[in-house]
Amino acid sequence: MNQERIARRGQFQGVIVSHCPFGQGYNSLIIRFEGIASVTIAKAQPGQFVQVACGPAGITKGTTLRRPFSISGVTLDGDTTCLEIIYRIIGPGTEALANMSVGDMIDVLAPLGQGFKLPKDPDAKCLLLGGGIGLPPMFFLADRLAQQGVDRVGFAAARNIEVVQNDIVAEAIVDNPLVPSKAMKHFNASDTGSIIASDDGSCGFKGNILEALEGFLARHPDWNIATMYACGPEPMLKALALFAQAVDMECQVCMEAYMACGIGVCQSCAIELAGGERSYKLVCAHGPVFNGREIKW
Amino acid sequence: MNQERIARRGQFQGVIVSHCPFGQGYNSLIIRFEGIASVTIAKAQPGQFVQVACGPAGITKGTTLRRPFSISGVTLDGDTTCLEIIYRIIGPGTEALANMSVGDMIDVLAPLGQGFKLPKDPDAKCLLLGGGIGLPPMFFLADRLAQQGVDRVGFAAARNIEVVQNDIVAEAIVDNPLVPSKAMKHFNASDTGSIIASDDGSCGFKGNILEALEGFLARHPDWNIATMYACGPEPMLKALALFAQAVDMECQVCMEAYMACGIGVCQSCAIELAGGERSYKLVCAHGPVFNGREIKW
Amino acid sequence: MTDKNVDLGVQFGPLKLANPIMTASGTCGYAFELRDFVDMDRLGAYITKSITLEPRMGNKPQRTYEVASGMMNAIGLANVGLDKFIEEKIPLLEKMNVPVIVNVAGKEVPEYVKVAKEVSAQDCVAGLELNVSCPNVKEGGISFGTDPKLIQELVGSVRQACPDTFLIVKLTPNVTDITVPARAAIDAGANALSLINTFMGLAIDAEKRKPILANRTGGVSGPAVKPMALHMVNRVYNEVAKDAGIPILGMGGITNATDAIEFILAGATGISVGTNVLINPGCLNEIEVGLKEYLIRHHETKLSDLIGKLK
Amino acid sequence: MTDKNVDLGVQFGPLKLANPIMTASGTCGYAFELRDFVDMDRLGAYITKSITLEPRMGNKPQRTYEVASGMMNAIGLANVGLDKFIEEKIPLLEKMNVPVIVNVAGKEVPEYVKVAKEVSAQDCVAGLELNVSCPNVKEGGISFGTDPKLIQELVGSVRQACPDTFLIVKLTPNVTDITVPARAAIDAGANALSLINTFMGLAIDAEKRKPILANRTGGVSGPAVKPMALHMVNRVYNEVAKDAGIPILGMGGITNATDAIEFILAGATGISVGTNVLINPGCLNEIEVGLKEYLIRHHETKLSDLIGKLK
Ligand SMILES: Cc1cc2nc3c(=O)[nH]c(=O)nc-3n(C[C@H](O)[C@H](O)[C@H](O)COP(=O)(O)OP(=O)(O)OC[C@H]3O[C@@H](n4cnc5c(N)ncnc54)[C@H](O)[C@@H]3O)c2cc1C
Ligand SMILES: Cc1cc2nc3c(=O)[nH]c(=O)nc-3n(C[C@H](O)[C@H](O)[C@H](O)COP(=O)(O)OP(=O)(O)OC[C@H]3O[C@@H](n4cnc5c(N)ncnc54)[C@H](O)[C@@H]3O)c2cc1C
Ligand SMILES: Cc1cc2nc3c(=O)[nH]c(=O)nc-3n(C[C@H](O)[C@H](O)[C@H](O)COP(=O)(O)O)c2cc1C
Ligand SMILES: Cc1cc2nc3c(=O)[nH]c(=O)nc-3n(C[C@H](O)[C@H](O)[C@H](O)COP(=O)(O)O)c2cc1C
Ligand code: FES
Ligand code: FES
Repeated sequence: MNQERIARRGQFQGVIVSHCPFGQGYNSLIIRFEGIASVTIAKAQPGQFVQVACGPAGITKGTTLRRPFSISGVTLDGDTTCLEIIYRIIGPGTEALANMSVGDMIDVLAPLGQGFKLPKDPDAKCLLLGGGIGLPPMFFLADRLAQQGVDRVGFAAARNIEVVQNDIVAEAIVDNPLVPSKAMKHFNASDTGSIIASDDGSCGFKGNILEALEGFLARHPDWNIATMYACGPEPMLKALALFAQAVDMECQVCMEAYMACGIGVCQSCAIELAGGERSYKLVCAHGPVFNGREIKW
Repeated sequence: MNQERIARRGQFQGVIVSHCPFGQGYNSLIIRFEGIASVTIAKAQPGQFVQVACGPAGITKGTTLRRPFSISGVTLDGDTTCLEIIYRIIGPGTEALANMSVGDMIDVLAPLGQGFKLPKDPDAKCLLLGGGIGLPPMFFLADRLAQQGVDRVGFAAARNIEVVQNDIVAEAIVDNPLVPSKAMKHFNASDTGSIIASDDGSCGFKGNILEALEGFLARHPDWNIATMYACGPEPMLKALALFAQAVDMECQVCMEAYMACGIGVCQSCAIELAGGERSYKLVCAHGPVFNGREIKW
Repeated sequence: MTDKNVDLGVQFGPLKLANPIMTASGTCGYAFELRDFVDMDRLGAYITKSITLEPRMGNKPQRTYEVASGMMNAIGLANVGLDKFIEEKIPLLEKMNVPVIVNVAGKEVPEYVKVAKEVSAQDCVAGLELNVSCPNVKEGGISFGTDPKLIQELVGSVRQACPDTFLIVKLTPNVTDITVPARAAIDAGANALSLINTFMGLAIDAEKRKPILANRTGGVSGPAVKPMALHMVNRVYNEVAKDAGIPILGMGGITNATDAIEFILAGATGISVGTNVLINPGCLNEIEVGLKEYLIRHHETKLSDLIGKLK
Repeated sequence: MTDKNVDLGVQFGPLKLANPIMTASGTCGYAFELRDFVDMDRLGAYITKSITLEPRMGNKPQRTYEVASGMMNAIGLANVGLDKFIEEKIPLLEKMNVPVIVNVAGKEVPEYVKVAKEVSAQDCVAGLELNVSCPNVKEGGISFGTDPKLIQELVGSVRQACPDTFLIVKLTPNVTDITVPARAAIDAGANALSLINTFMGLAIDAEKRKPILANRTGGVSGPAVKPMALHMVNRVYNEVAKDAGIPILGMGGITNATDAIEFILAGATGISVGTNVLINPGCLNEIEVGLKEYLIRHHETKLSDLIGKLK
């Protein structure tokens, strides 16, 4: 194997340096990598993901598929790189993961897939729209955009105030959009103003995330040139992608699919494409980020 | 289910109250039971065993057979009963068990099988012979005999001094047999004098456990009326049983077999009996304790 | 909705069972061996270990082995034989408060017929389950269950000898097309089908370079075989049993109520638990509770409405 | 003994392989997809995904599902089709430093023949693996692999069209007697046998009451099927392949070197890893190291001495 290849992605073992609750039912997991793994993972892009062996490294024994998680942050620290994922505890894989402790070694394939295309123009504007477990890649994206000094607003969908308080969007309640006050932990960390949309208005904007976006765009016409970056439940992505198409906005969506390998060899993660004849792309290899127009909604 | 049946044996969940190394490669695990489980397990007899679900109670998910372990001690403490097993970490089951922590719930079937027949006569003499993972039931037996005030001597087989020092027989080095000094942890606790036999004489008696026994009997002719209780590797049991037959001593052996259920329903644990025609008994239901004469060696 | 409003009852051939849960032959003894761990009165029915004409010692040990998500067994039909069964076990079975089904095995047709006749004559026996997966001696050791002609001969002969007996035929999964033996059994007079028995497997000790089981090969059971078992139950239900009005007893890797529901949706009227009883005997009662919870959660009142309701 | 003294080489038909480790078709891409995770030069041989005449989109998703100690797949032979394979993948395969075997699939005999002919004409292709487990359209969807006559016709036709090609025939385990298709394939000109492909299974979503895979059924693979796979490899070796001098490529649940040794002892000359590559791609290289360690520990010098050495 030559260096160049290793540097693109690989199978790496890292040590868990932090593992703690993140809202109710979610955990934040931070893994530290050294050496070639550190160099490789440091190059991860927002929208890329990792395939995690959800049990102690070395004793997977081939009985369980890996589980895919979006990268929610990457931090360099000298010769090591820390990678964060934020995951919802939902089934056997994530339960096993939740049982792992700081100090444990963990095995990942990383970084995988094609991430978001970042704007080249420093005057670009970016709309970051996340719902549920679609938020973590937005945190990473917000970070990167902040580093590049690109204008950005975060949107988070929530059903109601309980969800907001207990769920992944954490303590955030923002009256005044664009005021980066006590907004969502991660958005806040990158100084990204954020808007919460709740169906019942019990928290933030009353309405769904698309309505919040429409309101925002109405109030800030200069943002109509912005690019949308979205990740979340399919109905939300569909609504956003169709809206973007209607107003001729660029819209990059980060999709999910049931994966086995995550590295493009098993054809598990097919996603149907828009257009006449039935055709598919692979979420793990061609995605998970697609142009909203590409997908058959 | 009526009370009487529940009181014989059952499927119980207890809490781990102690879990620590016992010599090198062995652990002592103490589980506390309450209520009906406490009452039932308090009646356990030396030689009986438990079938342990080697993972957190409630999430066994039917993927792994239970593992059988001899009971090495039972202690009543008010309304609760503590059960101890001492196990060697040898494969996936015992490795999973070793990962469990104090405070975890654990699921057992207990107490199982037929234990040793204890002497009725208070003047009886008992020879307790254990090797390796055959020692734990001997500790329990020594306890009970001590309670009954029956004369007893413990014998432990070890290959050499390293084994003695690092292995289950722990710190015990006894020069003067019958002097219950710093002898084996458990034998000592029940004031049971003990003799270590090591193949190379690097520790205690030089020779195998049968030779140690023969020497002891030669020095103490009054012990020729004793009953032998033995548990350990099959070659050791075979040698002891044949010796007992030759000198017409009673000899109870505690046998092992690959078990699936441990409760007499699957016919997995067949052991071949002495005699002309091929015939079997079940180690889990008819044993694990058998008369040495019954077994086809 | 409360517990009281949900009905787990199923009609299994002539038997009205309080629930679909049965023991799997060979894993639950002859009668009350499990009573310390299981409330036997809460079973739908009790199925015994296989009985043969003569007592059988069984194979040499090692007889079982743990494999990934399952186990292998080569017990060799160890059992007390017909006479001792009638003498010692029937009196116990008479005390059962649920229907008793006796599993019958043999190596030749006359042997099956003889055991079936004597056992079915017992008042406490509600039905027979014919284990047709054993090797047939006359035909050079091939299993009855893999040859539709042999199945027909065997089931037909037992049917003739026991015209009024509720006859379940237990099929082996080691076949190309499970609907073929299923049809053969029904044509010959089976009232119900049990599927599946174990898959043939081999486990090897790489260090000693020899098979782990003394019998070399053994039958694989447990969660590892569940997808195959569900597939076979669903095929037999759709292609044979539904139209024939023949109920299926489904098994293979069931450990909990969700598994049981899956088999029922696939077309099973009853379900048996084998391997998991060895691991968690209490599951036989837990599944009953879980089935009720499922019905309540789904606003259903009758479990029997779910049979074969896989979309 | 050091590393240098042990020889993992095996003679797999006409191919002298540095070690017995091969990729399993369908789990390792068309060429270099795994190179970031696996040192491809350390494989014994590389086997591609199944290629069909026309490009195939594959089945609707969901296409895979995790089951106990394994997975199910119903990919539906999604592949780029012959033309694009020749155009895009052959140039990549030409860069491989280990022998390349191309897996060929189809729905009818002429389709197989056409693909086999074109592919085997490529210089970089050392052999073909015929996947005979796909449904045959003409015969009403039954799988080629379950009918010995169809196997014979198929393999015979390919053999005629490609008289000098190293031809491996990959058998399905969904049969009553695996030695029957094995014999049929050899009689028709197969030079080697691959076994096993996946077991037919069904997974059900109990909440939604529908199959989890869009295709309803799927093929089960992984450690769950290892005991059955070992049994079939051992039977075919003892009853057919050994005397015929035909090597076996064994697979089904291999995850580590011990599993690989078990298949070799059972009679396999080569071994493939499928499901576990999806989980732990690095295992392809780890197994090579483990095989060496085994030989050293057992004071053996040649791995090939162990083939079929099960006592
Ligand atoms: C590209 C991508 C990025 C993701 N990012 C995140 C993230 O940042 N945070 C997060 O919490 N979750 C994320 N997910 C979802 C996450 O992979 C699943 O929640 C997880 O696999 C569930 O596993 P489980 O065993 O706990 O639950 P299961 O009971 O196995 O599954 C629960 C649900 O997750 C789906 N699922 C299970 N296994 C897989 C799999 N191998 N691939 C895809 N879906 C699966 C199932 O269909 C089911 O609907 C992502 C998924 C993808 C494809
Ligand atoms: C009645 C009885 C009492 C026992 N008491 C003790 C004890 O007090 N302390 C102790 O350390 N060990 C005891 N054992 C042995 C113990 O059960 C095994 O060491 C344990 O099952 C190994 O499991 P594993 O998964 O760690 O190792 P594995 O790799 O599964 O097995 C290691 C060895 O243990 C044997 N073994 C595995 N599973 C079983 C099983 N279910 N039944 C029987 N043997 C098995 C295997 O044949 C193998 O030789 C006893 C066994 C029996 C039958
Ligand atoms: C230890 C053991 C013994 C068995 N004995 C018999 C038997 O005597 N007769 C029979 O028809 N099936 C027998 N079986 C098969 C089971 O009844 C059942 O068909 C099979 O195990 C699949 O179900 P499971 O996965 O729930 O175990 C036996 C299975 C096991 C595990
Ligand atoms: C996702 C997936 C795709 C597969 N695709 C093919 C295929 O295209 N052609 C083929 O002959 N076998 C295919 N197989 C079968 C494997 O090559 C192999 O025979 C089987 O999975 C058993 O090996 P395993 O247990 O190591 O996976 C596929 C298996 C899986 C899991
Ligand atoms: S998950 Fe295997 S190809 Fe995408
Ligand atoms: S282990 Fe099942 S009968 Fe003894």
